[in-house]
Amino acid sequence: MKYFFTVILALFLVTGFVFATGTKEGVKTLVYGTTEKVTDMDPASAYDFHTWEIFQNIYQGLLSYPPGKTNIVPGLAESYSANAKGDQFTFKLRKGVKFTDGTPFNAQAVKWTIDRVIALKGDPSWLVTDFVKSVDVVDDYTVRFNLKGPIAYFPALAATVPYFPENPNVYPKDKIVRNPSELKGGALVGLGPYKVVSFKRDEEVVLEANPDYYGEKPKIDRIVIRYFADATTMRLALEKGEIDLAYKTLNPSDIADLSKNSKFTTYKLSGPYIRYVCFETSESVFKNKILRQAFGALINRPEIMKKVFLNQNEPLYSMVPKGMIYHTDDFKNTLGDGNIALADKLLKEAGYSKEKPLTFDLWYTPSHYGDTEVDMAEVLKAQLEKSSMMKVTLKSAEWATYKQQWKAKQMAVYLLGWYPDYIDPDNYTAAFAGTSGSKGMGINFSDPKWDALFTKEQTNTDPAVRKAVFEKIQKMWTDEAPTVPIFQGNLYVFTRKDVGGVEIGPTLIFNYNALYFKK
Amino acid sequence: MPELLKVKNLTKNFPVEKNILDVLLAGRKRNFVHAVDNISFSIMEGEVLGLAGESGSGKSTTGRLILRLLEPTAGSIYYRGKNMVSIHRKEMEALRSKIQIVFQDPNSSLSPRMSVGDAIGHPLIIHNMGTREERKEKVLDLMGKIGLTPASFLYKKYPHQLSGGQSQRVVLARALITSPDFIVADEPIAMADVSVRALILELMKKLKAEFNLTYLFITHDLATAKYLCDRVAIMYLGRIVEIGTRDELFGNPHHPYTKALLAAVPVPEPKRRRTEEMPKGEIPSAIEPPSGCHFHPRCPYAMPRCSEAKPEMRSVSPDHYSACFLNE
Amino acid sequence: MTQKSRNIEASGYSSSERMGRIFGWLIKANKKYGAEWWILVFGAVIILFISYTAIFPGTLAPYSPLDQNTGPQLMAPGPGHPFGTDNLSRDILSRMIYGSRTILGVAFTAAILSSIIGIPLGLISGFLGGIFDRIFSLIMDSVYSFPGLILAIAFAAMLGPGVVNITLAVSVVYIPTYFRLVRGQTLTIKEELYVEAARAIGARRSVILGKYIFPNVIATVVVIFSLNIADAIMTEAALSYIGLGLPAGIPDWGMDLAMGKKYLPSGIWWMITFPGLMIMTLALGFTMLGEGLSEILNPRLLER
Amino acid sequence: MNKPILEIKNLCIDYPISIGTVHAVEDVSIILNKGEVLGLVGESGCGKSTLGLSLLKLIRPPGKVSGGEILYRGKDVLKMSGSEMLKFRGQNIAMVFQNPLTSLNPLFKVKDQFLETIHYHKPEIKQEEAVRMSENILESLGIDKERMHDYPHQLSGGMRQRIMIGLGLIMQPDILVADEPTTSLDVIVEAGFIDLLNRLRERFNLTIILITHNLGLVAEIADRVVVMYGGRIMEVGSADNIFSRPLHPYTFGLINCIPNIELEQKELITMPGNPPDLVNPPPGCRFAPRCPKVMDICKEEVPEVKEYNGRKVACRLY
Amino acid sequence: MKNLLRYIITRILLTIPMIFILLTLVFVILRIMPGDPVSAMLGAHAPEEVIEQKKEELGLNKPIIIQYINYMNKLLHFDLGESMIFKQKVIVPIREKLPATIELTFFGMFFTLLFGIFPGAYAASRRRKGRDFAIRIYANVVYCIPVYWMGLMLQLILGIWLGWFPIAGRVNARILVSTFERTGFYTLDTLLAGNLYAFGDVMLHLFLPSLTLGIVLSGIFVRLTRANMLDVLKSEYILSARARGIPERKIVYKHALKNAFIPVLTMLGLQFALLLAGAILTEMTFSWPGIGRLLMERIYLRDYPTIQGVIVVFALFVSIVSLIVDILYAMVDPRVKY
Repeated sequence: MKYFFTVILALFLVTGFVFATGTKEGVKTLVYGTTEKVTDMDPASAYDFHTWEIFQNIYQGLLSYPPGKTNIVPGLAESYSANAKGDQFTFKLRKGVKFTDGTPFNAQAVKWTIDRVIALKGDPSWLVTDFVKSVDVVDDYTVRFNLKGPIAYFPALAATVPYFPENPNVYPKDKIVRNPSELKGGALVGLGPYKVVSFKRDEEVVLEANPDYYGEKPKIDRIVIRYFADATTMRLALEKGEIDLAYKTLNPSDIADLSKNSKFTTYKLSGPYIRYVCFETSESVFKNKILRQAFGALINRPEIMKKVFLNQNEPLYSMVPKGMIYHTDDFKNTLGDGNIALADKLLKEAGYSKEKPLTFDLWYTPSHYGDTEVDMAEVLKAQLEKSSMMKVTLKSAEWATYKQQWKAKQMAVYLLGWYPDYIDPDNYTAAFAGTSGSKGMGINFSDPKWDALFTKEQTNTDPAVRKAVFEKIQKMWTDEAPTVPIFQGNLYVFTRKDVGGVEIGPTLIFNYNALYFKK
Repeated sequence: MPELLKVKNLTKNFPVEKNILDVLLAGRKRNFVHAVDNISFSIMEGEVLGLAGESGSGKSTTGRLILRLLEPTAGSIYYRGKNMVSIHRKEMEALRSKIQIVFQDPNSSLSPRMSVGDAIGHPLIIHNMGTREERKEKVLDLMGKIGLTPASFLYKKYPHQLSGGQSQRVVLARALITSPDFIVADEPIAMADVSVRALILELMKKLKAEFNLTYLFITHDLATAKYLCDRVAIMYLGRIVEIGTRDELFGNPHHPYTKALLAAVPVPEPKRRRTEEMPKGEIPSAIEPPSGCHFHPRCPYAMPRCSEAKPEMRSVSPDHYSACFLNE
Repeated sequence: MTQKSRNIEASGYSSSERMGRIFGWLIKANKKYGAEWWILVFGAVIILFISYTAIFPGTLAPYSPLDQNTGPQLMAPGPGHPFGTDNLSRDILSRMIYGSRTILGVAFTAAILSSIIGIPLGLISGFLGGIFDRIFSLIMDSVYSFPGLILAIAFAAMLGPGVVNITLAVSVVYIPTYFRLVRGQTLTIKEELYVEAARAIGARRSVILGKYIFPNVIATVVVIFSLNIADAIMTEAALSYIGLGLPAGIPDWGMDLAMGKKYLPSGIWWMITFPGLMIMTLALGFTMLGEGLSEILNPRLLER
Repeated sequence: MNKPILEIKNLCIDYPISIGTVHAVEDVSIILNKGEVLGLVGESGCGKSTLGLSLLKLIRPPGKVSGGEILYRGKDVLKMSGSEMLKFRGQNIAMVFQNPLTSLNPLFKVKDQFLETIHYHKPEIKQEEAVRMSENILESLGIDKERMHDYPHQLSGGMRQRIMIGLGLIMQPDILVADEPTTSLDVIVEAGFIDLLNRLRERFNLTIILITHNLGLVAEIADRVVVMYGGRIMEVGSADNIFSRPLHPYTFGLINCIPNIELEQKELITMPGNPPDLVNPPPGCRFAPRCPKVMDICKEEVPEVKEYNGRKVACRLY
Repeated sequence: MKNLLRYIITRILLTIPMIFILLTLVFVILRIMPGDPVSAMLGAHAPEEVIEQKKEELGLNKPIIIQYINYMNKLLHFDLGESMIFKQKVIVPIREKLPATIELTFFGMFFTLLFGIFPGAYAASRRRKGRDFAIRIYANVVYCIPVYWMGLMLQLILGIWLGWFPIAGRVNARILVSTFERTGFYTLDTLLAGNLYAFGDVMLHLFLPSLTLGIVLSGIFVRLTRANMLDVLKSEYILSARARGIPERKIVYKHALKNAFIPVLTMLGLQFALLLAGAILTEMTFSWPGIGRLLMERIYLRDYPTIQGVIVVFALFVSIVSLIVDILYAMVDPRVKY
């Protein structure tokens, strides 16, 4: 038995040190670390940023965005045209493009793909089904989309992942694919610059340059996406040189440390992601808008940014994020930051006092929004209790429970976050204060006057009219305060100094073929 | 002398546990340890009956069966003509004020967390005898009689504070407190030190006279049996092989096993050499006892028929019975 | 000596005399039990001290555990902040002091809860035997042989964070521990000669259970109770550590440890060192108390 | 008279415990001659087992010899070095313990335990030779040599006790110390065992120290008897003398307090009281508090072991 | 041999009720738990009818008892069902993650025995001396160290400050798992693939987590081995071995340790559950992609079938280990009959 122990101990020490410090692999590879997860490896089903990012690199849209830009350029379509009414779009396809197995890329393939998306009813299928009535094959290299109505921004939709043409001989028609191994041929190859050569869920995805790509060959032959279980591990891997690039999502302390490290290049991206407080406005104590205002007045956004996020995110004073059209800073002007005097006044008005404080539970969800959520809740509690007329108890629930609870009106105040479905102020406002959207969010705010304004903004295409409406809505928001904005998120990318070509624009599309090693 | 206790065809089998697979495969057919195998005897009032044998002969089981601490598999036990096997448990519990048992190990037959007074007095509480003061008085009185002195000092002691002899006295006192007329003494001196044995034996003799007791005295030591008993029964592997009055049994042993036992008893008399040949081997397992006469594999006088048929009890002389074919 | 005169004497002690007496008693006990005695005393001292901080945190803590303005963020241990500050500039020492209240309360209550369910069940199951015993033992053994923490996790996830909920989750896990121990002891004691002797004097089953078996079982339970609190402390902290314990706003060692984990790569050692040390020390207190007690009360118990 | 093989001189053994020191053996001197069987008799706690263990320097800590010497053929056992001691145990003195059920390592076959013993004493002996030696000794003990391949649990109690003897005798020691060898055996097996001991004694020219509380056993086999009480020797004498004319009141009590199957006794001799507390022993004769013939001086001064009519006794009556 | 087979079958039969009871318990806990997989997976504002439809699809709107019977029925056919969140068989992620956990627990057990048995035996042979006392203190302290804290401290000291060992994951991010992976046991796979560099790296990654687990659990074994050794050393066969002149070292390490090891072995089977619980915490601390992490993730998502699947696997794991332990036991101890 002693021998057994000795042998294994020797294994640890000898092999561990001798071999691990010995040779190194020779192949030049870019290793990209992330804490995200791949969902379904199927454009008809995946609906998250990271999986879309991979698809954007192994597939091509009919139209696409150049790296870092927001203008739409031709992709697999050489050109497109719309009819006069704007409800028919015709795409002229690039000729001579072939899928790896020799299947030609043509109009039939485009129609097959769109039909499949419609039939499978995956999560992102609404991006197709809400707009597209049917697809016609005009000839081998011409395809026509018949829309349900005129949609001016259809080219932007056509650049999204569900519209990416797939190889009809590879994807099964009637089944959503989760892993590449379920595909015919077992490999995930599209018409994009990269192909997936190996896929191991939650461990690694290996991409290699696609030799059949019609465009410019990528500068890096092989990209390994390495999945980390937590930010800390990823940070250490970056520091130890195990990965070349880290993107999404690091902890504030890691971001702060890495930004100071001269070995790395830091990219700061302003994201469309916002965080805010929701109130249940129909039944809870917060149906009184004065209390909501008081709550809003007590929040000290710069302090939260400083303490919890080390100033890596921006304070937000409107539900419409900064940098987006029609944004105004109304909350800053009316309720302010940490405005204890105002809050006390409002609370007194509502009949509260030091002896009879407003007592309520503030809900948060501890893991859905990352490790900082607990800190934010703690800081919020402290800020709220700066008014002697408030007594806050923190309560938390996991995401699945959280959602049930807001539906059941069990939470009076709770913290939420928002990634937009589409980049428009409408998606940041009507979704919370419009009667139907508000109900889904558990806010249960309903006001015909507001609903009328939302309808006006949604149907009118005149920018001046929309501007006026949105400015009015943002002003009204500070009065009714169905939600109170807190901050707007930034994203950080860290690379080793020798990596270049990180170009990520407001669309958050990350084109790997722009990456290169400086030499 | 009237008959106090009569045991008739008493049998006790203990099932041997089987594992689940065997139960599933072979059903619930079980093996048994045949601890007591169809024995009969009776005890007269005021008599001391000795039950002797090697360990594993079933003598202690017999003692427990008489108090129904174990439920007999078959047979009947009559106490003053009443069959104790068929009466209800409650009734049996009540009857235990009249029939008592003293175990081999006095230390473990006392709860470590009950004081001497409580332990001795507890049977009175159970059988609802007397008031609190009366009970205490009775306990102290009995403690005095039994030599647990100073009684009021020992009353509050706990078992671990007592010496071996004192513990055994406490056990005796507990057995006697409800004034029983029959006591099963299960090797009461086996664990005691040599010098204490005599004290307890003498005490038992004294108490017998004083309280008009009847004993079933279980022992492995024939010398003690000879000293104390009026009649003696010898057990081997669950069966009684020989029973008779003291003088008969020791003076004229009949069964080869009895003879061997007697010969094996060491005597404090130097250089007395054994002439008798000792039986071969050791007592076999009671799960599958030998066929016929259980003793035949070890018996120096074994005949072919001994392994075939079970010898019946037969009279050797008046008041002396033996189960051996040599008898015929 | 009569009872009365002893009382008069006892009340006549001056405090220093009494201290002397206590000290003398300690020395005497040390002579009698040796090292085990000091293990017990050491454990008891830890427990007493931490209990004191739990009951009167205000007398020792320099700050409120929730105060976010005690100094700079992530300050290393130094003057004013012997244990440093955390990322929200809260004083870690104060959080440790107030946190003891949470963990002690939860662990103690959980241990009591599981014992008041497990002990009677084990006692009755072991004593009655038969099919009732078989079913109960099967259930309890199944649960026992399974990693308790996983069950606690399942329960904690079901109930959601909160002091009461976590207490319930922890207590459920330890019911089988008591059940098995008490059942085992009951089975052993049931076979003791003195129980047979009790039957022989005509005692009913309820009397045997109450007067002969229970008092002898309970002695072993004391030891297990102490060891069990140590286990419960670690389970509570583990649940908090993986985020299933308490909501924010209640100082809790396990949660502080989890918070500190994020700062590990930045080398912020004080955020993980102190909460862990506290958990360990408290658990050690109860373990040592338990071990000391077991060696003194029942030397064979731990050698299962 | 030839030179004694073993001589114990003024041996004292103490056990320090938490509440004081137990004087387990006090001032004991015994002479053992080659070829004789010495019975060491006393009740439990009289120090007889401790004395037996001390002959092999096997007293469990914290017990220790606090005085006196044990001379084996003139050499002091207590001063032997570790390796000398290892040789001494087994080659010169063997010991057999009370409980045959627990005296054999349950995880090793009988054969392995024999071979191991031989190996550590005589590494030069080859395996086959060692096996043969073991078989021989087993046969002389009346055990089938096939039993060599059994584990201890497969053997009966009597057989295990014989194997213990075999293990003790395999290196052909001069002295066999048997500590209560038959207490856990049944009467018939016990009788067989005693017969065996008598045969072995003649065959191997053994010197035996039989430690027991059973006077019957001693009477059957011993040449000389030492009676101990409370850690001290009360009386030493030939078996005949001790049993027919005991001098010491304790010896007399011991012989007559148990029923004798050969006699018709009306009443047994009883010795009231308890064995002495060895931490705080009575100042005088250990037996004084229980002695029927006690005198005042007995309670004050410890009596010396004196010669009396060619016998030795520690009592002031003589 | 036939007896052994019978014994194994018996043991497996005995495992069935245990798994059944645990599953029932977990099933009930999960169903009365607030939150459900549908709310967890659908977007923040999925319409009510979609939720209902999804529930219908997954059979969540049926009475619990029907869901239970359906599940048990599947299980009887060795089918763990399909995840409710991800459209895949439950067995798939379990098969992917289980090897990591097994590797961790195996090496953890190795360290447990290394740091448990030898110090325990040594302490017993030096009873009541300074070193005995020191080892006993070690056992007590180590027993009370929360495994996750031990992990964090080792990470901090050996990983961050000294930089000797990697502190998370199973292998360097630069080494492509796909180049060697076959069984999922990386130590084995790297050797099979002949990639010694990767093997070394895997061993390095394995070192801290398994050391953590091993040290923390060794406390119990020190205590147990010591107590058993003390018992054994007191036994008459040790005394008689001494009386036969067998050297002390042989007595301690051959005669006594082998006997003392038997109860330790039994304890190992019992303590394996503890090892698994520790493994979960270690997995959380060291970002170790085992089934413990899987369980935690899926509990948040309320993925009922996967949670149940993991529980079944854990229970099987425990039973298999205790079976192995029992077989070993029978090999060591000739007295045991099947």
